[in-house]
Amino acid sequence: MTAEAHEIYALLAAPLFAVGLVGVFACRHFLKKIIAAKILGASAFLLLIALAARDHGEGPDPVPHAMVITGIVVAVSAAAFALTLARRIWQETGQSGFGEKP
Amino acid sequence: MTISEGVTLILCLAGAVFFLAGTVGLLRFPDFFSRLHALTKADTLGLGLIVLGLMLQVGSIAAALKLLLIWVLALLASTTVCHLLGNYELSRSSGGEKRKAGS
Amino acid sequence: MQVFYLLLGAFLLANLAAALLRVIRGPGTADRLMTAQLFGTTGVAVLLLLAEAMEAAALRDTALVFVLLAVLIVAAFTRTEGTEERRPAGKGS
Amino acid sequence: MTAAALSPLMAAAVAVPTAGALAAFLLPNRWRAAVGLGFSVLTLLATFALAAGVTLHGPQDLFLGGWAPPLGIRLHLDGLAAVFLAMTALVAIPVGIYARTFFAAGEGSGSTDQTHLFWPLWLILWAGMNGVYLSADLFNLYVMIEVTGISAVALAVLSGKVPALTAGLRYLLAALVGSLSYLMGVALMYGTAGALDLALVAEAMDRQWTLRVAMGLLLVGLMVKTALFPLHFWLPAAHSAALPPVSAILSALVVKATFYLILRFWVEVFEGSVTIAASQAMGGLGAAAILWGSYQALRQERLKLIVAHSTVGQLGFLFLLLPLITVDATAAEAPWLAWAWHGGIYQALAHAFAKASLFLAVGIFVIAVGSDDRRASVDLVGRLPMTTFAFGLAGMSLIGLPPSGGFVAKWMLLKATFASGQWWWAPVIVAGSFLTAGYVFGILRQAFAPSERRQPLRQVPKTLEICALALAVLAILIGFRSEEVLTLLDIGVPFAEPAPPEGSEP
Amino acid sequence: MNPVAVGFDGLLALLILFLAVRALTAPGLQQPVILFIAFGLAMALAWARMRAPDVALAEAAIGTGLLGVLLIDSLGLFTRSKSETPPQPRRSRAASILAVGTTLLLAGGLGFAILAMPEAEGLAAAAAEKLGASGVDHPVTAVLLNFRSFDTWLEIGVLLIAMWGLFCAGGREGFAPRATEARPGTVLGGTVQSLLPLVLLVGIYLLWLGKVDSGGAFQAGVVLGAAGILLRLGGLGFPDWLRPWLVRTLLLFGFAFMLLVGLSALFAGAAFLEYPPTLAGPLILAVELAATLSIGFTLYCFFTYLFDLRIHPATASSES
Repeated sequence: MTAEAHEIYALLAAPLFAVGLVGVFACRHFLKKIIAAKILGASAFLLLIALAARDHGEGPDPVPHAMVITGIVVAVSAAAFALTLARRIWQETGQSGFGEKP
Repeated sequence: MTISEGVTLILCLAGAVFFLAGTVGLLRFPDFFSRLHALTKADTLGLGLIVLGLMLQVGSIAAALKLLLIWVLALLASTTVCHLLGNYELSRSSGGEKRKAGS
Repeated sequence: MQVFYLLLGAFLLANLAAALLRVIRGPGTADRLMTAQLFGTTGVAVLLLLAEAMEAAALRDTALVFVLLAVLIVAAFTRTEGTEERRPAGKGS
Repeated sequence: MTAAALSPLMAAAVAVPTAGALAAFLLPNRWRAAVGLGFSVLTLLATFALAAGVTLHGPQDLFLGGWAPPLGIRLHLDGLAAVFLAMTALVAIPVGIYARTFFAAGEGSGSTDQTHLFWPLWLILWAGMNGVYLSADLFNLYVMIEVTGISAVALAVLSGKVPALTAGLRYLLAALVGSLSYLMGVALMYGTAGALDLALVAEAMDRQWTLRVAMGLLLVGLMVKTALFPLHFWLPAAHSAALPPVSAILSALVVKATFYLILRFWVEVFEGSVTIAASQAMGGLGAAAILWGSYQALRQERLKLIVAHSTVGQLGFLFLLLPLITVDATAAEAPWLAWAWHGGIYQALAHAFAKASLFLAVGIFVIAVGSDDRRASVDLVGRLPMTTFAFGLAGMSLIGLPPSGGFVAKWMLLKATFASGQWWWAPVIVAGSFLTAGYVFGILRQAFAPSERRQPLRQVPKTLEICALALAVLAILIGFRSEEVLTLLDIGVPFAEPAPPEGSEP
Repeated sequence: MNPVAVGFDGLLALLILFLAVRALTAPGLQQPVILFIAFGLAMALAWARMRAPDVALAEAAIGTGLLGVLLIDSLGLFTRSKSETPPQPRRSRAASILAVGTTLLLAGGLGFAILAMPEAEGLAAAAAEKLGASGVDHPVTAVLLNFRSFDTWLEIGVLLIAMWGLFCAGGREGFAPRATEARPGTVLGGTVQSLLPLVLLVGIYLLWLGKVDSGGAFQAGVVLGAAGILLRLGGLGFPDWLRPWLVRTLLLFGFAFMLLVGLSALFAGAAFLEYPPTLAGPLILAVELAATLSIGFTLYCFFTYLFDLRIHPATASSES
């Protein structure tokens, strides 16, 4: 692994975070808000893994790897929950975003 | 470069060409079914060639078999997907025609 | 050889990026899903190339999982879309 | 009790409610309440034993799995953690009994049966909060926050009604943004400090750029979850649309868990790196929260919305603590540090008991009157005397009238304000109290007003009334017993009362 | 320094960023959902590039597998049932500029912080040093199931809590009665039949692999969950023999089993979740088996519950 590669991905975390964060607030549709939240999470995972790739002679750091796997499970659980809420609201009222007239 | 490496090189390049062809087809062909046809055939073949090329390079039989398994599975998936999508599109368009005819 | 694999991987990525145009252009969902399928196959190819380039055999397992789950998306789509569409049409005829 | 017995007890503070949640979920619906209450009592005993243990033996560490930091996860128990653990347990029991009666009476369930999930969810939420109070590991705290957040949202949508669902989705998205922002901060800190244990991270802190950004992300994430103005947008709807026992839990406890983390990070990790300006900004947001939240509460027409907006305002008081304890090194021995510290945490305690009581009481009003409209709750004093009395007592503490817990809190904060020379917070505290008095007396006046057109009330189980009253009495009682609480609070934290304060009484 | 590698990574990074932005700005829902699935795939490639095959496995299973299925299923719901989405008012120019400006500002600030980050050692050395005492040979598994097993335990708990959340949001605890029409003889059915044994085999293989190499409970669980979803899509409903009590037991089994292991350590006088060194290997395997079962089943239930909810909407009154 070259030294540059993980820096590219570490740096990528910054715009992804920004896009996700703004997206959660700016997007109207529930589904897009959920996708934005997932992107937000992915940015944090990306940074963690990029940090783990900084080689100090021991190979990649396993602790961030474990953290990200845990994080992915949590993120998927939360996303499934959010999707259920969104679908239920849509089925009951026909609203697909906050503050819409039913 | 050894001979086996040379063969790998050629096979992988050929695989890449098929991927390219698939994408060109995907972008240029006029209707859904020809696109579907071009894509699913081309990229499965491309993957097959790359898998074949890589099989020459992996150290163990087990790893080579795993590569083969991956390709067989890809073939299976591709066939199913092709069928499902084709079927879906067909029923959709024919359903549309029926609706049109009925109205 | 390593460089060749990476180069090839980069080419496939570029190929993928070009195929994105079909997702954006559509027109139908099926067209878009087809591209997702292309993504899957290309992703598997890139993973296998990376496994070779980086000498990381574990990536082949990732490719294996990818390919196993490749059907899921399309199956879910045609299942949930197709059935509901067909039903009213069937009743009408 | 020996110090060695404390380690299993610390694990038990998380494991026992979790076991209760699992047992409750596994058993048929009719057993759930009994099992849930049983495990609640066990958890209460464990937390009290921890409080007693920390008083006897001082702060304790537990290395989970037997692995010491930096690799393993450390739990840390000190006075601050013990106070919050005890607070949670003390709110939990009356709310639990209330919930049992509430659901047994068929309230809040309608045609759905998922309300039986109250017990598993509430116990796991409790386990998550206890974990937040005890954990001393950046990433483990992230997981604890998620446990707390997701179970809190699930509780908030327990009724399955549409307003609750919409508010719940907003709540969930806000909670996700908060926790992911926190996680980004954790990633930056791990990259800089190379460790996750709070003590190790604190050692590596300096005024470096990356850490400032990390600190910002971490704090903003926690502020979203604490609903500090202007990030409170999700709170009023979520807290008011939930069922009464759930509202009480969310408002009294859940927002406190993340506030606790802000406090802990502020004094233990960021200690050397926070600037005076940053602390003033936090105080400013707190002040804005007090005024805005209380003003909004004054304007609401629905009882539950009044109480929910009041939470936004009362949470603001907590943040006044931060500017008061952030001072130059020269003033490190200042006496007001302890006053501010005690005042802020007392506010958290008093608000927990008072707000839980208010939500329970309002729940009773709504059941009895059949409407959430504040104008419908007229002439209740003669007909629901106990609940009206509970509402009055809790409201008294919320306003800060002596001799209540709220009074002790606000008095100490005011003293610290003047002693530190940061007098500009004083008018905000006073104004906040007046606004609070406005909406509390607004409701009370209605309750006392005789009315000719009074509608018949629905019968309310006495147990519900007793639970609301018990919490209100607790909110008053801690005003009398402040010495004991403060002694516990001072164990192992940086702001112990320096010398016997000359001529000052709390 | 290798320009080809930088080229590859640069290209992949740009692709990821483009997919993320486009997924949120594209009109409608189809494009966003499909682009997001592609985003997950590209992320998996990024994990692969950073030598994190475990994470790549997890992402492959989640990004293109489970979450993709959930999103696609939701896509069908949102674009079809009831009326079409009302035309949304165009966002004002000022709002767009504000959004773009905030994004750039945030990205810049955070990017600067990442660039300014000093090189800390990390915990790789500490983990390598203790690996011998962990009972497994793969460092990531050692961290997940021994050094930081408390996190993993809670993570499995989060899955369970989320399932409870689904029950609350769906307005019903438990699953709908058998709700599907069997459609034998279809191509999908055939694929399911031929795939299913393979999927199960791969799941077990991954679980076994976790001890020595990348893989483990979570990845294996996802693969098993996918097998269940395949069955469901192939026309097989939630089976009748899964009585409510059995469903509950399966859902909480992994979480409860790990709790029991942790508590028995307490009674043996050790710390919570501490394994005796001689038993660490077998215990970890047992925990992983239990976790795999529950993770797989819970993920399957996520999908099935959502899927059933479309056919049998909740009965809760919708007073507003």
